[in-house]
Amino acid sequence: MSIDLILFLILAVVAVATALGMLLSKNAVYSALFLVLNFAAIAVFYLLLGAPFIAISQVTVYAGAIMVLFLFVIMLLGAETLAPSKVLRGQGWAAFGLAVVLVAETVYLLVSRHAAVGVIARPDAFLNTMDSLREIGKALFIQYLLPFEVTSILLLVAMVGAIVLTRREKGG
Amino acid sequence: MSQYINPSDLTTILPAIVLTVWACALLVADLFIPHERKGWTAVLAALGLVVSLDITLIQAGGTSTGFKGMVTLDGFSTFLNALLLVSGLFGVALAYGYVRRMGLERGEYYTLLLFSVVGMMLMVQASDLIVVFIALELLSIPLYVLAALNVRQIESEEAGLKYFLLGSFSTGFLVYGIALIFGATGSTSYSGIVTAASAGTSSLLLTIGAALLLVGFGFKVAAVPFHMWTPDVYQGAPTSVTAFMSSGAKIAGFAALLRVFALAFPTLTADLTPILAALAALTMIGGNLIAVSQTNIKRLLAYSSIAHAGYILMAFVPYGNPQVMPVSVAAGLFYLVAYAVTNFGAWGVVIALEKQGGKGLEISDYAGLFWKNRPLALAMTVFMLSLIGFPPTIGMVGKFYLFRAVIDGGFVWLAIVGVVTSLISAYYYLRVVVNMFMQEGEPQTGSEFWVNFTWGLTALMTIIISFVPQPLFAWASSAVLRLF
Amino acid sequence: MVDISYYILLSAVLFTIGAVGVLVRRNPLIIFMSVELMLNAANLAFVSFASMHGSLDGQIFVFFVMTVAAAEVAVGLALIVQIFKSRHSINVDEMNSLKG
Amino acid sequence: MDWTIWVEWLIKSLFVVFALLTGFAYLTLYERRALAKIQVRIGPNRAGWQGLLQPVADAVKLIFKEELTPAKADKLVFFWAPIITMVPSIVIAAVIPFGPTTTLFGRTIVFSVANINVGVLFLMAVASIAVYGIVLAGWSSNNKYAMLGGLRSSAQMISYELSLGLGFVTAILLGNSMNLHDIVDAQRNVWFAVVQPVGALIFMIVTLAEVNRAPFDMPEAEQELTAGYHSEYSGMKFALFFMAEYQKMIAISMIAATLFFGGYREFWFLKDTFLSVDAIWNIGPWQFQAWFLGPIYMLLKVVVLLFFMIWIRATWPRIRYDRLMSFGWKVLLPLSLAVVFISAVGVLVAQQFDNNWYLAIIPIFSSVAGLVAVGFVDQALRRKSYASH
Repeated sequence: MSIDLILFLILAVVAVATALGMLLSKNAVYSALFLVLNFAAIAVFYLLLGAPFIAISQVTVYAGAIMVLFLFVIMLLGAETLAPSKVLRGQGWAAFGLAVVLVAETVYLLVSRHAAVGVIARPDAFLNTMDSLREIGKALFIQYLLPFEVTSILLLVAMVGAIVLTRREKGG
Repeated sequence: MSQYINPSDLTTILPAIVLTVWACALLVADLFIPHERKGWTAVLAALGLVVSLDITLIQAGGTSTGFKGMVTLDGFSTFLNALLLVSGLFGVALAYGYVRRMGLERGEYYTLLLFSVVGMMLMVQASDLIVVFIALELLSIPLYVLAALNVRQIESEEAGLKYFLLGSFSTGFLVYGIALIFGATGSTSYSGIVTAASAGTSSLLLTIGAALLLVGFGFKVAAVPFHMWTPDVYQGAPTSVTAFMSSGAKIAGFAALLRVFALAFPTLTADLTPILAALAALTMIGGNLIAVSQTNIKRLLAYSSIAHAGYILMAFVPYGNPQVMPVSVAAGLFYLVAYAVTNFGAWGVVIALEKQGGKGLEISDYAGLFWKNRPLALAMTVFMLSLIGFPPTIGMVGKFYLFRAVIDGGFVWLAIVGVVTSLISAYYYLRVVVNMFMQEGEPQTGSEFWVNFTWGLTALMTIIISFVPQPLFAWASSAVLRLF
Repeated sequence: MVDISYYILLSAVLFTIGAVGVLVRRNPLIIFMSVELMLNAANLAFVSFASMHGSLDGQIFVFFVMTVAAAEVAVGLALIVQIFKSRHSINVDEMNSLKG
Repeated sequence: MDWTIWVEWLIKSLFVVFALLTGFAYLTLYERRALAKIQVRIGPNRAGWQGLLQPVADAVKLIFKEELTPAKADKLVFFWAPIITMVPSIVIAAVIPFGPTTTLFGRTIVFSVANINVGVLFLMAVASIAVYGIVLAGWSSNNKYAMLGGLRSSAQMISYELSLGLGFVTAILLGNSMNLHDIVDAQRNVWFAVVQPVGALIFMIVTLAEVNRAPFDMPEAEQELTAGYHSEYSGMKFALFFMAEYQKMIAISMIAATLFFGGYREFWFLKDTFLSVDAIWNIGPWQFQAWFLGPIYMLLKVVVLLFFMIWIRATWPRIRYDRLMSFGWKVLLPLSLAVVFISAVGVLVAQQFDNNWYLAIIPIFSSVAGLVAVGFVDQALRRKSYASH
């Protein structure tokens, strides 16, 4: 076993354990915190995969903004503990079936594609990837200009939507 | 030629760009429109839609790709963009009086609606999965907000939340599907996918990816078994929103699905055709059977819209057969028009009868409508017949084309399922008609010009197009041919 | 040197946990978090595949998914806050003003 | 990777941690003495000469104080919250360069713990997770005041993070790099605070809000919230919050110095003299670069910036919370956007004409934008409707 593999396995265990922790926690605050840890673990995976920009964006956007908002709303509403989970209308069985199918699929995927997929080249100096950062910038403004611009409209719409929902019209 | 942006990029999606700019300007202009005169916002929004529709029609016949192959302008997109813009106009017309009557009047209603239409148009024109994904979000997020707009009614807020949660759940499937497709082919553009797929590499990943994509879209177009959210959301949302989203979101979803499957996955026919056939059959059976027991007109129409998703899905089933496919896609497009027209008409009638606080929505509230308001009752009858597929209505013509295409493709059993479920559906649609004619009752009807206009116009269209369907079908066929 | 399929397997497991979370939990906040987990699993798959193909496109897609997730969170949390303000309960089970 | 690189990392990390810890200790003394002078008092001067041993006395007191944990508190989170607050305040200093790249003992030494090329993004990431500690402390205490403090701080920090990020963007644009070493080197001739004075000013205002210092110290406003998020903390756990606050002050001053005030580089009037960090000194048989001046210049700049923070605390009243939020969203954010836009245009024009004098349009136009913003605030305050929504 190489060091990389050991590192991967440790992080993978952390990622799965925190995901399960999120799923099983009774307290929504704990769920959110587990999810933050999970995102952090995934950010480390991004580093290992040679994507430092994505890794840092992951921390900034998910851990730094999205999950803080979640925590904020949970605390604001006092929604830490809601009534224990009740399984509705066979959704539990649906979930179980889905889980079995997806896991079977992935195992099959793993076994069948094991030969075909490549081994990741070790991202030697992931600390020195200014070039890739420039490449990402260029890609965003040349190849992916349209999605980039549409995303800005999307953010505008989300902002308008959130304000429309939470702010009542005067006298309305 | 600049490496960043060219005039041809802009003209490819010109109608969408114009509408976006218009919506942004409207957002600002709305601030200066006093609260009592929000009708002006509606008028301005409608004007924007008309301008965009104009440009779309002027561009008809042109083909181009833009933004490094991210979007395509072709007959297919022109046809559907025109349909979407007309749907937007109907959406504004139905909302105009309704939102004021229900006390929901806010300028942002129309702005959000315009942004949603922009998302739909981009989705129709997308030729890269990344654009499909973002356009899907752009069309969905305004709809989540609009569905929850009625803060006085808890049903509306819950509808918004349910729609949102299920919608983002389906987005998860969509994104994972795109990830797997990207893994299998190294590309997210349709041309890249099909190039890699015909080189014959790793079709399993691609198949799973396509299936997950189908799940994601299945939620959006409300196909059984991904339909659970539909009745609640359609019932809870303000009716004008429901009318718009039941047509617009469905058209855009099916359009993107058609383009993706026809252009990107022609190599996966063997794997996907049975799934699609099963999905279509399940959706028709499920939607129609549950609709039988409904007593609320909004829920009834919700299940009816699920069932119609099944009929439209039939158009996808023979997509791998190059001979039948153009006809079946044309039939699908025609049916989308038929569905949109009929659907807006039916919801228009619902709006005409709806009262404050969710009253006037039971089927029993329609009792005796014929004796009270004959034109309205006759229009509703036309729409119900069209939804059944009974002559002389556009629904009948649409079903005829669809069944013919499916039989040509060799799926006779599916056509039989379609006919049988249509017969089942006759039971509950006719119950509404019987109620209007045979029962005693004192229904209260509102009379707003634009609502009357909508149901009147759609009723006329439903009948007239059924007598002369050829031009429309020819247009749909030409649209499809240019897809390739 | 870790085989790329391990990463895909991990992302599939995370995706499954997220999907199960959506189906079994009733607290909309946790359902929503599960959706975020699903999106993250997809992102992990994207970055792995990008590194396998040696292209940046996968990373770009992740960038877009993150932005979209942020937009969704803004609207979703606004919806939840709004419902809570008018109901003081956000349990999906108790949402019985609409029949299932 | 040979073992010496580990030694180098170890030394540099120890240096940074040591600098922050002693810096914290003496910053408390510095603040108390400076506040006292401003308020015409004497301040702590008993422990040691001029009170220099005061921090030691404080530390001993805090260590031996009893630690209380509220009965209904969430024990686990309550325990971890101070630590979560503390760690980012140290980690954020890891990418800050405190000397020029030089050759020592035959190796090229880079004077920052981690010379990463996405350094600015790293700052952003760490700054954005710093809020967790405070929020969790507020929540886990099971105390309404603490909770409100936590909520306030999260809303405040998220809101001001936007302008903070735009401040980073300004520096990135002017420095044409995300590497902090490059940004500092780009200020060889002129500080970015001169090129973009409004950007620097916004950045400094925003950093005050980010570290919850007066006049933005809402989360612990004592008249309203007792002590805010750390109401229930005592002893060593409280000390950790205290440390985190002062370390954040130091770190954020270092960042401001790096991004806008030339970082470790000499003052402009010392350029090309023997006091420049690039100068080569010849003392007897030895010839070496004056790299050690870098940390000294850095220290000087940080001390001055810290003095401004203390000065503001001594003289400004606390802003009302709703005004704080509207100031962040309605004034600072649009102004930062304008500043970023103006900077981008200026850089582009300078590049097009290949003449750096065109950069002069940046301070001119951004000053105009700043004055317009001040005018709007003034108008709003006159109408007394500033806070109304």
